[in-house]
Amino acid sequence: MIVFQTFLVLVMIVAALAAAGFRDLLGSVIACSLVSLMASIIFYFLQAPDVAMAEASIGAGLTTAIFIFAISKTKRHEENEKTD
Amino acid sequence: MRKQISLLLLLIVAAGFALCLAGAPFGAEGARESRRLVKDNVNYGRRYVSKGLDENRCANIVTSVVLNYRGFDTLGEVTILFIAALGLGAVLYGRRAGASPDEAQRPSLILSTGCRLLFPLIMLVGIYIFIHGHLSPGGGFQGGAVIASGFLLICLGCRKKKLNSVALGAAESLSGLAFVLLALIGLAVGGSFLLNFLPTGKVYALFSGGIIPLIYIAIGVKVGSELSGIIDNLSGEVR
Amino acid sequence: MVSPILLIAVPLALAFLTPMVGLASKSARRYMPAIAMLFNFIVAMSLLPKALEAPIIVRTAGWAPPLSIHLVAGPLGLLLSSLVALIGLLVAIYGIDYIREGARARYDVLYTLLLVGATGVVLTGDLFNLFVFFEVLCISSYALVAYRGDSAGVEAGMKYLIQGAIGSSLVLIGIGLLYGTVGTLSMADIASSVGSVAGSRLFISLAFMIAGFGVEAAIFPLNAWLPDAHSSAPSSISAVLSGVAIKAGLYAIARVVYTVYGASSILPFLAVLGVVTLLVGEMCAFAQEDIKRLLAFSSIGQMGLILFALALSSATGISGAVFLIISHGLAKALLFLATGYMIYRTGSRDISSLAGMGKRMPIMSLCFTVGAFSLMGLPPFVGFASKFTIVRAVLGTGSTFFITLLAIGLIGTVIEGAYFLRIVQWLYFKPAPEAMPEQTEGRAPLTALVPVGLLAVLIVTIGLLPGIVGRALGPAADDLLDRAAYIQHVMGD
Amino acid sequence: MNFLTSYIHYVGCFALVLIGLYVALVKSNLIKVIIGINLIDTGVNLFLVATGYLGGGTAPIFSKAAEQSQEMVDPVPQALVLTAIVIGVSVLALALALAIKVYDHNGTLDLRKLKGLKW
Repeated sequence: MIVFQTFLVLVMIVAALAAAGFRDLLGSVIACSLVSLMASIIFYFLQAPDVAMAEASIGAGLTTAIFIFAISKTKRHEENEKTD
Repeated sequence: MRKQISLLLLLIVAAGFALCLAGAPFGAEGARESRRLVKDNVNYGRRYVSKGLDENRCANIVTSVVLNYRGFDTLGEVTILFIAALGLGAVLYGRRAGASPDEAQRPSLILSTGCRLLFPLIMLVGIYIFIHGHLSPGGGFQGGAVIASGFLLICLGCRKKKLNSVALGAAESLSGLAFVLLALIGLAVGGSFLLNFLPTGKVYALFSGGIIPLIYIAIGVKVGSELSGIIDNLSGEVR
Repeated sequence: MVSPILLIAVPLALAFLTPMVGLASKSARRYMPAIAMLFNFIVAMSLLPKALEAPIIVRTAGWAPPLSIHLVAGPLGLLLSSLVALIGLLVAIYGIDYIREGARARYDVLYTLLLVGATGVVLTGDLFNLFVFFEVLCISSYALVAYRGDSAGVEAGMKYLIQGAIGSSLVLIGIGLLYGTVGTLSMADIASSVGSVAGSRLFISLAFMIAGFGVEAAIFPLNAWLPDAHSSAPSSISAVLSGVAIKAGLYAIARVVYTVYGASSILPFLAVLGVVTLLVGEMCAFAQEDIKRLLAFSSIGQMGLILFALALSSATGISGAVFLIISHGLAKALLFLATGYMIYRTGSRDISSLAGMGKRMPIMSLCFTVGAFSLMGLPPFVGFASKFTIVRAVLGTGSTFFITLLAIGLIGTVIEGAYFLRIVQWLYFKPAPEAMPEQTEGRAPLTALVPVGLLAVLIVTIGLLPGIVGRALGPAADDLLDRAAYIQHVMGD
Repeated sequence: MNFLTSYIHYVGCFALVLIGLYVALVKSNLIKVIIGINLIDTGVNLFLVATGYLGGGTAPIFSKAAEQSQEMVDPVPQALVLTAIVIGVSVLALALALAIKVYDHNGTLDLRKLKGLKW
């Protein structure tokens, strides 16, 4: 079981790094929702089913939707960093 | 410059956090053998677990903590969501809905029919989750979020539909008022805000837990309508 | 008897009710914040005499204190919540006519909730509950800063939100570390089991909390948001933000440092931070040409002075700090309110555009001058009494360290005098530009003159008779200093 | 293995908080900054729940089958996290609304190109 949890944590960290690294904001948001999803499964393993449900529905679901709405009204790509 | 300062701050936070966690095991696990955990009446969490079932007749101890022992926090939290919904409306107020070329593209019949069929089922699941919040995992927040996801489906699937903002606002206000009034009745009856003044019934029954299910229903309606309002405001003019 | 919890519950219920009232009558809705705050002021004042004898402990859900969330309506809490209600009431009256654009319905609700948040912060006795009300306060102020939706306001709100959100996360980490260590959230219970800040875990959690609350309190390295947010918000909001909101952050720091941790070892550090904040704020204020930015920077300076006084750890020092919180709250609210209509009148925020205001808006200018003189610490006004108490407290400690810091801090006060005198000079002694078209729409209505006038009267009255407040200051200082009594009151025997 | 059982969750939340702080402080795109704040929130929530975890404990929900469970995990941090999740989503929604408005006014989300204020 602990091996599985370790795997989840590793996936979560990789997804967080991806969210930090992606130039494409949409990809970044999807990675972010993957982080929330993994966190929600980890919550379940930590014996917190209430929190797992809240995180899955609010964190992974609604948050992503709100982000996508916001991105659709602004710009999808991060601008180049090389100006400072 | 900003980058260097940020990295410095990051290092400080990292070092501090790591230092704290170094002395493992931390938290409840670390306190397992210590006096604070062993004596039920000293530790918070232990006390709730061992006495909570008798005190509130509420099988889900987390619900009992959220709505009874720490119910005042929940009132604040519901207020915060209310503020966010209002603030979002205030900030986006008067924003011109840009005429978007996509608007002409109507959703296909299959999609919109599917959405209309699915919507009541999602509502039902949401309502089930918050009515059974005191018996099983879940509750007002989770159920409210599920209800909001139903509205999200409507927003995405049938573009023409607009939510009735007056009804949403009324649901928000009235459910918030219901929460405060239930709490104030406790103050009037037993001299203590949020007092569980109703008979608590038998554990595991649907009608148990006194005012806890009532408050969770109010929270469910409130969270559902507020999150739907947020979605409605943000998705208003999807380009 | 009335329970202090009504101070939070009733305005909250009224805020929830406001949109419903708005459906029935749009003009009735404007009065809702004022009604809520009037209620709060009456209740808080009526409870204050009782709280001066012993703190009123309010339990929620019927469980004895450490088990459930409790409010501790001590002298300090009730004194500050009556201040919140008083400023809130006057600014609410001012706001009835001042706010003209934007989503008016939402303004009223958000404004009430901001003050509910501030009241909750000063009354609660539970650490996580403090965080929740702190968030109520912060989130409503983010929204209100951006209320007008203009470019500057939105940007300032965004900047405020980002820094504030990171700060809140730090506070939450601190609370988590503390809970993991002691296993309780009630402040009195934590205080009784912490002993002193010895372990690195406790120290780090304290550091996280100070950093997090410090963002809202605008302590030196964390105050980048304040000048923008306070100057871009509508003037009525700037008044409550400067008069109430930042004080809540400072109160949280003081409560955590003194009551929860009993951490006297970091007080000298806080004193130094306070003086640095004072100097930075005053120097930046001196360089400003924009009147609202100037007032905002001056708030930073005053916060530094209050933090310095709080860090003195003596009864006189803390009474001086509380007194300064009161006097600065009144004076800064007055200045922002008066400025609001002057800006409407001239259409510009430049100090130079205030030329000749003394003739065009005599009452507003007179009140502005009263507020400015009070902030400078000139004798007949309340600012003098509070600053004098602090100076006396520092001399009373007899420590070279604090006296040196005070000497450095006095430079800041001199700078403050310089720039406020400059504004007063513009108001009265510069000829008004003749070419300026006389605008009639900017004329201040009665709803603006009454609060501004009342604030000026209060500043003079308390300045002449400091005993009105003075009686409550001593118990308020003890409330913060005397940990053992606090624990004993809350936990019983 | 022993290290893993007692530390793995803390490693996860530690990494999330740091990555989130890095993104929020260093990146200059507004939406990216908000993503960073979201990551910090998730990390802090994970940390809080992990503090309440007891090895071998069960979820704090009674059922007819297991009337008197021997050990349940601490319910208080879970209650706190429920609150924190909702606070997090509120801040996030408000932040995104502000970001949309900033974009409306300036046509960019890049902090370095916002001329109005000094960031």
